[in-house]
Amino acid sequence: MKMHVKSGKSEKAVKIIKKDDDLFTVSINDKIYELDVVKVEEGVYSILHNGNSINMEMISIGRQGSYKVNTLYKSFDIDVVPAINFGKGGKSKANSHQLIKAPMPGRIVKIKVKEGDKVEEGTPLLVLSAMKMENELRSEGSGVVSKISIKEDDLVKDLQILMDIKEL
Amino acid sequence: MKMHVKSGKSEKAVKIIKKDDDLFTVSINDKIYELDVVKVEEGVYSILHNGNSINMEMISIGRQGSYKVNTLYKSFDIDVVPAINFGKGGKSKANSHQLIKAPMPGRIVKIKVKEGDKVEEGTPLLVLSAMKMENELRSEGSGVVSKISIKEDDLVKDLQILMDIKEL
Amino acid sequence: MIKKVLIANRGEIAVRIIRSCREMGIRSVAVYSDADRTSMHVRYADEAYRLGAAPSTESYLNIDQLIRVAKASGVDAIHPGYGFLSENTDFANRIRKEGLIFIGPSAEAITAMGDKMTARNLMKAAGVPIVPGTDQLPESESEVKKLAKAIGYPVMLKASAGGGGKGMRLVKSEKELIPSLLRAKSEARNAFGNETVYMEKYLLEPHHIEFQVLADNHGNVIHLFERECSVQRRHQKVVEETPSPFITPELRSAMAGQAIAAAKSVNYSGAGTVEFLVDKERNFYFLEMNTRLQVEHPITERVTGIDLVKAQIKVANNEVLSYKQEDIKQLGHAIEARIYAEDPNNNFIPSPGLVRHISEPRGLGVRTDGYVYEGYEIPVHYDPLISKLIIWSPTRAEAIERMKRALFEYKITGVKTNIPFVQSIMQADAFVEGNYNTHFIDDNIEKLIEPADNSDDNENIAMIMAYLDFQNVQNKRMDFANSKQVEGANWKNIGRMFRHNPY
Amino acid sequence: MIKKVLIANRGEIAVRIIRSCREMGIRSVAVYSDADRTSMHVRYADEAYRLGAAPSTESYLNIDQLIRVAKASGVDAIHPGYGFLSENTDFANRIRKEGLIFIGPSAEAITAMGDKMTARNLMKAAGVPIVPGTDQLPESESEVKKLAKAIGYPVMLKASAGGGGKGMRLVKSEKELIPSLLRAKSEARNAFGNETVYMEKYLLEPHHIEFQVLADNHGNVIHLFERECSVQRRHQKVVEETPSPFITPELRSAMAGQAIAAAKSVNYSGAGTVEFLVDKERNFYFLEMNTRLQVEHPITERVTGIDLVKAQIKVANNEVLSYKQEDIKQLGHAIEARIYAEDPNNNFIPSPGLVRHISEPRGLGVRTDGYVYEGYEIPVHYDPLISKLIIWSPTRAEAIERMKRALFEYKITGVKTNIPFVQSIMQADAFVEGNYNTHFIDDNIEKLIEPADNSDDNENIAMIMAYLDFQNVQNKRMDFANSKQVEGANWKNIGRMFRHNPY
Repeated sequence: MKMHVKSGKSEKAVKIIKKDDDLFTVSINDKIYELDVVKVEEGVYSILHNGNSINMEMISIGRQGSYKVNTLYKSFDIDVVPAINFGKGGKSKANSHQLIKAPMPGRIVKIKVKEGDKVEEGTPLLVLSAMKMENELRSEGSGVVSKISIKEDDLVKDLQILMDIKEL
Repeated sequence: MKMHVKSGKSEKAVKIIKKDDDLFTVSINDKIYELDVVKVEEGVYSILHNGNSINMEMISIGRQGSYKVNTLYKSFDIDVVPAINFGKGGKSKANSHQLIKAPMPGRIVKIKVKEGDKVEEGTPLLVLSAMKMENELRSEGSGVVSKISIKEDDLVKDLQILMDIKEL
Repeated sequence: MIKKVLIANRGEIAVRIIRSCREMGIRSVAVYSDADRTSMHVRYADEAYRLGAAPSTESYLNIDQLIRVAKASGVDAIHPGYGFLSENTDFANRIRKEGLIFIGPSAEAITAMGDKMTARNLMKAAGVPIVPGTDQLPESESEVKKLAKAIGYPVMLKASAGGGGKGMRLVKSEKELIPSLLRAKSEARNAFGNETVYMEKYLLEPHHIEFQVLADNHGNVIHLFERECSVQRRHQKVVEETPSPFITPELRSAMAGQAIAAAKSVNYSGAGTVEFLVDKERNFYFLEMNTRLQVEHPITERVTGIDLVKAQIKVANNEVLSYKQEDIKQLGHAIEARIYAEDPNNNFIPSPGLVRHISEPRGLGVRTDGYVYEGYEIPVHYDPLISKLIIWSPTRAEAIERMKRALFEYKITGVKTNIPFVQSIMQADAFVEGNYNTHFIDDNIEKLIEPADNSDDNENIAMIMAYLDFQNVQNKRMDFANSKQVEGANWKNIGRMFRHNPY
Repeated sequence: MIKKVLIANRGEIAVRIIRSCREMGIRSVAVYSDADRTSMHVRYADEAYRLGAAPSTESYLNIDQLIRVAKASGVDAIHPGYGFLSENTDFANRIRKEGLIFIGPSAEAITAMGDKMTARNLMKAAGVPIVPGTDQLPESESEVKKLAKAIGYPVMLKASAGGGGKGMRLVKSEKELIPSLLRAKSEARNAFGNETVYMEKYLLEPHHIEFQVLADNHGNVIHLFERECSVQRRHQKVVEETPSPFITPELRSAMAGQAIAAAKSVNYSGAGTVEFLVDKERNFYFLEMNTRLQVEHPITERVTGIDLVKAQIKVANNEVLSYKQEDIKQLGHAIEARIYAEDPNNNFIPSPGLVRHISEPRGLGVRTDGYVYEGYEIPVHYDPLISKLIIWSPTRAEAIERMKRALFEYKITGVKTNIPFVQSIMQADAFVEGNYNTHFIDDNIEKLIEPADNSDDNENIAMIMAYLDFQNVQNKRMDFANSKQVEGANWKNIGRMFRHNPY
């Protein structure tokens, strides 16, 4: 299956042209790279490109094909996607939901709404605390709280879904 | 199945009496230990025993149930064995073989015998080199070289079997 | 003689204190909350005992439980570290009442320095300069206005019992004064149960410069020079250095003298820090005294060679200071960067979680004091400080280059850290020139959080790597994934990817 | 001005040199053999190029290939590190012929110091004391006997081209003399193609003490004090310290003067080391000069504050030394322990292989210079030195305590190391008292390799742990095994074993 790779807003076609032991010849769109790639630690690769020594740490996040790639001072959020999606880009908006996700891991200090409540843009939904810092999460639009997936004092993970708000 | 544990020459019966989350009550022969055990890193355990904080690194070697356990300045070679073996101890000596094993990982510099050769106690068998240090391995008894499993310039692992000498 | 110490703390400072205990042959007792059973201080101590549930109030702030563990484990002394109960008078008193040694100053010194107005008045009496300002503000609004006018705008309103910025208000003109005063009083009442508010001159382009002092129980007080702590974000220090690039030898000597006077005024004992504000004309004013070990104490250790934790323990043993002022030299230059688990690109929100991979910087002139390790889950309950990187070199310029090199080597994945942010600080002109004050981060925030330039190549290669890894997983070529766990892995296969060509 | 350097080496020294390059803004080029593609110096350098197959002769000793890479990558200079080609005259000459800078002394200085008898004669001429002995031995056996008698038994026979103990023979009495001479000559002929042998007095209870010198191309030569290197096993140094606990200030000053004289006699340039033997009466004799960076250079860096690699590069840039002799101070005490991958309990056989887990010591006064990491496979082809642990403290006694603390923290599993052996050295009376000579390890070997006392409890608990782990595997309760790999592992489950009770 032909695959594309997305980094932020850019989406490119990647193809392996040749592989000789550790040496990969790869095209990305029209550009060709010769890379000497070895895995040196769990999730850490050493790459030589035209002699330049590059280290990349790859963290697989969530679904298969989603990566955070760290290199010198910079990190990229990268998705490998089937080529058939090429050009489509944006997310499906068929159902108008607002999913409230945790911006950081933490503890739910206070839930300020209950299921069935109507909310407006800016309505405080809950307070999340981590490492002595409190964060109030507010609704980004108006709607009805259709589901609350957490309760007070729960520990939540980064990006965990906390509430679902059905937009009206 | 009842299991025993061997460390060097000592062999003891181990039994878990109680387990409450991380807290294990275990008997070893007649002695009883209450241990708070958590795994903190791959192969590394933190153990609290009467408040004493003990760190143990466990390396599984070769067959299941064989461990090297490192603790402060000391390391133990430990085998978990079925209780049925209790008391037997020594190795089976039915076939009189002398297995020549590599005492360290390294490169085979020279093989000084060939299959079929008769050897005496002290006959040089091969030279193994690692890290600029050369080691000559000699026969510990007399016999016939029945199998040579390596060739010159081979890289060998620690404890890899290099030769088999059939004792006469 | 202290033979066994309980460390009433966690994280890097607990580990750091245990290190000095170990070097002194003193047995260490760690305590832990339920969130910290796997924490490094528990693993590193000689003994470790549970305190209670994860919230600090049930564990590290639980005085009864701490005393119970101290008694049961038979320690002679308790070291409070910083934060938690380190400046709590009740804790210090209780420890002494139980016949144990509190490694720190007297409860009276803690109390005196804990209340800002009390401390101001003490300093005034001792002849230590304080920021021009008032005593408790009068009820009369016109009186307050008159006082503000005399000081000159802008002025700061501060709660006497204050801390953490609560009950503080900056007032720029007379029309803001009374509304701000009312809000400050209300905040102070709510936060501290005490609405006492006073007024100070607001200093322009101030530097935060502090002096380390060390005093024994026999009347000897020395200083160990200053620390420049003006690289702050929301009153939280990020980078500290010594010597300060801002102060002159004359100013250093004058400030050091006042720091010692401040310590003597409360019969101080042990290690303490006298904080000053220095304005752009190099006038200096007493800000507060921290009656405990400071987070940034390692830069002082590096330029003086003195182990401050050992010094604290010796004082607690009632020993006479083993050095005189003239023995203390400030050699070379030290810089500390605090490494926080936080996301500088997302408003610095905390980033607790699982540490997947960590490589620490090493080599000449590099010290790290941290506590996290690979596989450790940084809890959500406590401070985001995970490590301190301390650099030394004969010169400031070389120390900055070394810091950049060390930050280049420092890799932590799994959680976000401020390492790239500190790297930006080291490249900022104002910092490199040593020409910065407490507004430095705010004034330069956009440049500091902007990611470093990267070639297209790096992004392309990152994309290719994601693709290769994805293909590899899809093709179930997992032969390299567990190389660490495989006993006697093949020589050649280690670190080799795609040994069996999946294409 | 040097802008780009090729490091013709591997392992910890390559990483250490790159660190200084990075701090100076110099681009670094690593080279590697097939066994070293995943080695740290390759990962850490800015650029990296393959040399050839694993054996040194095809890679790190391959001058043509090194020059080819140097030209192709466009470097200005080559740093040879230590070992490999660092004292090879041909290499130094070739580099200069190609218009590149060799970071080291002139080829003439290397040659002069490379031949032991030439060096002896040079030193004699320069007035530097040498061990009483002869020139090339005469053919006549009776003449040789007469010479030995004049020197006094025991005597040492040494090959002029010697190294690594080859062609050396200790002779205790006249009847051993001629047979030993014949064997020494034969060994020298076979090893070096040169059977020239000379004779030296054998010193009693000698100390190996060396002086670091630093010279520029403008006639300035300074010394950076001594290193006491008497803790040796088979002529391989294990622990080094500075200052030496053995020498007096007067002796130090006299030896330093002779070290500078030795360097001047060959117009030395760059960093070099003059090695002396000092007998029990504190007579000292020139042993040899190493015309390169020494493994143990970090202890000198720590007590003087000077980065020796940077100093080498500056000299190679033709700069004038930036410090005078009187600027150099020896502050506090530094000790280095060499960490080898070897098995002290099994005749110190090398222990290459896969590094499974590593925890490095940290904190105040601790530096490590290593190159291995978790998952790295230490190759069989090169030196077993994997790290150097360098400790500093104001006093020797505290430095020993700190070293013990750091060794306690230092954990490497997968390969065997001499960490417990070094720990024993730190506890040996003779070492603690600073009362030891080059026989120290041999004289104390049984005590040193005896494992530390351990309670029965530790063995019992180790047995229990093996049992628990085994049960866990048997019951396929692997839910905790991959906690690192699992995204968003459950808070509470991290580090928890047997979450589902298998009993």
